[in-house]
Amino acid sequence: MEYTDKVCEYFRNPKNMGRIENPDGVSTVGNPICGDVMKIYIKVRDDRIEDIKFETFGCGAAIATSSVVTELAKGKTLQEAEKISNREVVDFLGGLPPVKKHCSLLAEDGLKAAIKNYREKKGAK
Amino acid sequence: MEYTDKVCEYFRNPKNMGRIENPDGVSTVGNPICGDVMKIYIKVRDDRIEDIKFETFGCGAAIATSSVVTELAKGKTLQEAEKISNREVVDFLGGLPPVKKHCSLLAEDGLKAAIKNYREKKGAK
Amino acid sequence: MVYMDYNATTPCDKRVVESMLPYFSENFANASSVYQPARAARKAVEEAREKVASLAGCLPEEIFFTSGGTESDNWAIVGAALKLEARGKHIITSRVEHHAVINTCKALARKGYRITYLPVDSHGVVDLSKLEASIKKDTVLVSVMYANNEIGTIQPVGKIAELARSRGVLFHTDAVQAFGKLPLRLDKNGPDMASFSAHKLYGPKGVGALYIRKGVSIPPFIKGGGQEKGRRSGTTNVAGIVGFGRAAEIVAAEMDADIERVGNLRDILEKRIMETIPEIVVNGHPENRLHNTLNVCIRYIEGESILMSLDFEGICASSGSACTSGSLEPSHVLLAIGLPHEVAHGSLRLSLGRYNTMEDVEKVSSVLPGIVDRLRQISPFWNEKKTG
Amino acid sequence: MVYMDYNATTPCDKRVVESMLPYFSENFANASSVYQPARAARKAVEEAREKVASLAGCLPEEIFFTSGGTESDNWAIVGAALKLEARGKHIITSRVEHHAVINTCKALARKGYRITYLPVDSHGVVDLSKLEASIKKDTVLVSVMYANNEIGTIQPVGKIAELARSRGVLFHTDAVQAFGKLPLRLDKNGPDMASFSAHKLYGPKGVGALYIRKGVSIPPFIKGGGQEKGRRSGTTNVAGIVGFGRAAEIVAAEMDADIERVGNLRDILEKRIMETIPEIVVNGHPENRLHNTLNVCIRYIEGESILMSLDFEGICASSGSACTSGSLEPSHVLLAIGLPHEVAHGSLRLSLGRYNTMEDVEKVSSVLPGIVDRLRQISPFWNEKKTG
Ligand SMILES: Cc1ncc(COP(=O)(O)O)c(C=O)c1O
Ligand SMILES: Cc1ncc(COP(=O)(O)O)c(C=O)c1O
Ligand code: FES
Ligand code: FES
Repeated sequence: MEYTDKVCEYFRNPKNMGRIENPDGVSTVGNPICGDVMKIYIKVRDDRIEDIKFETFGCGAAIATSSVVTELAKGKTLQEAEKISNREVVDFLGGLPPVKKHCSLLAEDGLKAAIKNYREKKGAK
Repeated sequence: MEYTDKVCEYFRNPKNMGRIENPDGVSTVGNPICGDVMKIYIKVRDDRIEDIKFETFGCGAAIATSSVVTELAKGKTLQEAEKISNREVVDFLGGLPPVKKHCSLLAEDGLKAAIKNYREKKGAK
Repeated sequence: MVYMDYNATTPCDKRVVESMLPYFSENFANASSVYQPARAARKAVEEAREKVASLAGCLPEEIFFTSGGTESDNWAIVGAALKLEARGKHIITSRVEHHAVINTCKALARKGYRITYLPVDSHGVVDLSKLEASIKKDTVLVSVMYANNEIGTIQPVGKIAELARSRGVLFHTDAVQAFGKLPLRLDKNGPDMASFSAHKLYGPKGVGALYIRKGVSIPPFIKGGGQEKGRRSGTTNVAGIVGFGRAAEIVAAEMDADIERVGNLRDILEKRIMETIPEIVVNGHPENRLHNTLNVCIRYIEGESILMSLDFEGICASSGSACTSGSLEPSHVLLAIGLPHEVAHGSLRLSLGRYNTMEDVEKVSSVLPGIVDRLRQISPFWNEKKTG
Repeated sequence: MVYMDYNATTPCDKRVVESMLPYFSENFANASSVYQPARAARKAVEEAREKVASLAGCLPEEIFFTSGGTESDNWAIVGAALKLEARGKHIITSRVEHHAVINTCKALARKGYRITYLPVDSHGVVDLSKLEASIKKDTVLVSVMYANNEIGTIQPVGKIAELARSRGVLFHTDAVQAFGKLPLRLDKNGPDMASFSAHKLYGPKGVGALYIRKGVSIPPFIKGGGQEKGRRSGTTNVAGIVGFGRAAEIVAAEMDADIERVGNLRDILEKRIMETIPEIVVNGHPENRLHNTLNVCIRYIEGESILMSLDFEGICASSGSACTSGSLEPSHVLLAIGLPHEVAHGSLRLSLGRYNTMEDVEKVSSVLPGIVDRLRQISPFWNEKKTG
């Protein structure tokens, strides 16, 4: 199992970690394969992700991909952000070892679930 | 499989090898276990083994024990010589490796068969 | 670099390498050949056998060299099963065994064997009364490890041997972690078979042994030219075996001092970590535990991310066992002692050895709290807990 | 000392030992661990895999490291049998295989398998039409060696592969003697599996490999921590594997020159011996024979006594194969090529290699006639023959 330098870099210095108080959307997703967990918080303004933060209990890849997905999403419209795939995240990191491919799903799922949560909340209002 | 120094010595410098022309007794015995073959020739005078020689097709132990058995027998009376056991030959050589124990049987059998042959010839006369 | 993963493997002692060197290019003969140089190789192998036997407290003729602990485990279990096929197809093992034992049992299960995996208590000790109750008419083998590689718990091997013997069942113990760390005395009151591996005691990788008690016989596992008295074929790995012998000899001479010194370092490390890091539990038996092993669960964070962080600081440690570090499952050992999935996931094994110093202990105990802190800060569980 | 037993084993090339040294005490990490030093070990292993694959003419991912040729043979045969159990229980092999193959087949025979031992002609070549006729509905595996260790005969492996493939039967070849002595190209037209051993090509003992063609899969033989992509468990023998890789690399670079030089020495030796010793026959195929192997039967005298006599002169040679030199049976290979028992008993194998010189050839060819003479003088058969 070898991580790329990029994965190590993002693991060591992840961006956007932590919480957002009173987020517009929030999600908690668990990885069905390993049981690791990720939370995503978003702040939305004009259909655009103004701020995004994550908390992750998971392996090195989970932390790195959490960081990357939040960076990719920040500033994007919700429609654009929803299109971010785990593939894109993996490519950004220069690949993941085969046994670690599933880790990137957490990132994709977490972001999508946070957006969904935002829409539901908004719809409910 | 380790031979003692004594086995090596007797293998390198065996005594009493060769044939006796017009022997008083002669034998050819084959080892039932490995198929090796030994021939013993004896010259008898006054019921005593005056001369003895061997030819052996066989392993190092077979050659060494051939030499030893002939040396032990030489000068002995037939009754004494008949009592020489393979045990005695093995002890004389300081032992034989387990897989090589059977080789010494060739020597005992060969000597006994040669004496028997002498007795039969004499009886027939 | 600070290496604290001695249960995964150990560096070869330089004296071991020294002892092996003549057997690569000079005394290289095939030990089964008839000429003089082969006799020298044979002699070296037999001397190594004596040294290994002496450390195991058994007879040299009870030691059969293999390619490592894994092969030894496979051989003992498959061999016993084959030998006693006619008597029954039930094998008893435990829930905390090494995968070399577990996966061999699983393969037998696919061939119709019934396997009982004994539960263990929260310290990792097998339940003797469950063992006793599990032995049935068709039971042919009990295989319980001597000491656990992850948490260091030492099993009551003597009692298991007694029980197995009284019921006429063979007993194998995976002693790979015990050999070289505990004084062993394998005799007629002990197990019938025991697995060893050289690379756990400063010997080379790819060499091990199976102790088979005099009077016990199992069919060979690797078949061929009839080496090792017909019990384990394959051209004798002379250099490797010589290294194993030398390693055993050194351990025998230095074991007491090593246990004292390394045990002391481990205790200091344990104390410091427990004092500085909250929400942390030590796994394994409080007393009956390998002197060098410290296994902790650091709650709310995950193992691999701890290891990676330590690695960035030049510290080598493990989480679960080395061979499954590519795996995603939390350690089966930690689950067996009753830890919940997410706690087991945060395990860290620090296993010390011959070359560790007080400095190493200081480095690890000074670096670890910061790492834990940082990872907890991004952990949803930790943050939830803090905010209630 | 004159060493002419390279088919039994070879000395480690000094460059091989050099390459291994850093992996004992410095880069000693367990290749399955997650930290940086383990990555270095892993890289070294993967480089070795590439070198071995390159010499075998196959892909790196088709190479699985084992503890030697014997284990590889056991694995291939048991693995194929297990995998195809449901399809049938018939295995075809030959009468001239190494005991690693023969004894594995015999063990399967005790478990209900039917084994066909193909006969060979007087040169030791298997009978292809018999092979074809032997393949039945329940045949699951053909295992025929690439080159024979005793007489050097090279089998028509390409044709066997074609035949096996056309009938949907797996084909394993014991290539232990071929690997490093013949240029191999293992591809989709060749065997499905092939066994190698490092110590036959100036690498260390206790390391080998099984080539398993892409697309073919057999269950693991040694089970445990899941090393070698789950196919061969046991802590990776990093130093040994690195040595194997280096050995393969050196052979690849020097093979052509070696075949030329060593082949030439062998030819001179053969010529001299044939000229000076009467009543002697060369065994093996006149052309399709390993360039380094000379196997002769010296009539009227026995093998061990020749070896002992050579040993006293400091010459290392063998009779039959090394692993059976404690045995009393004449070589099964020589019996299979049709030699009578007492002729087979007088066999001598001189196998040459990298470090042999013209001087060695001169020494052996000058010493051997005297030895033969002396032993014949005490041979009853020789004397009978002479006197008629
Ligand atoms: C308890 C235990 N058993 C078996 C093994 C396997 O030994 P080896 O790596 O020598 O195959 C190990 C270590 O890897 C171990 O810790
Ligand atoms: C043809 C052949 N197969 C298998 C083997 C066994 O290989 P190893 O000694 O590495 O187990 C040998 C040599 O010993 C051999 O010559
Ligand atoms: S292993 Fe769980 S997310 Fe990577
Ligand atoms: S092996 Fe035949 S007599 Fe020794």
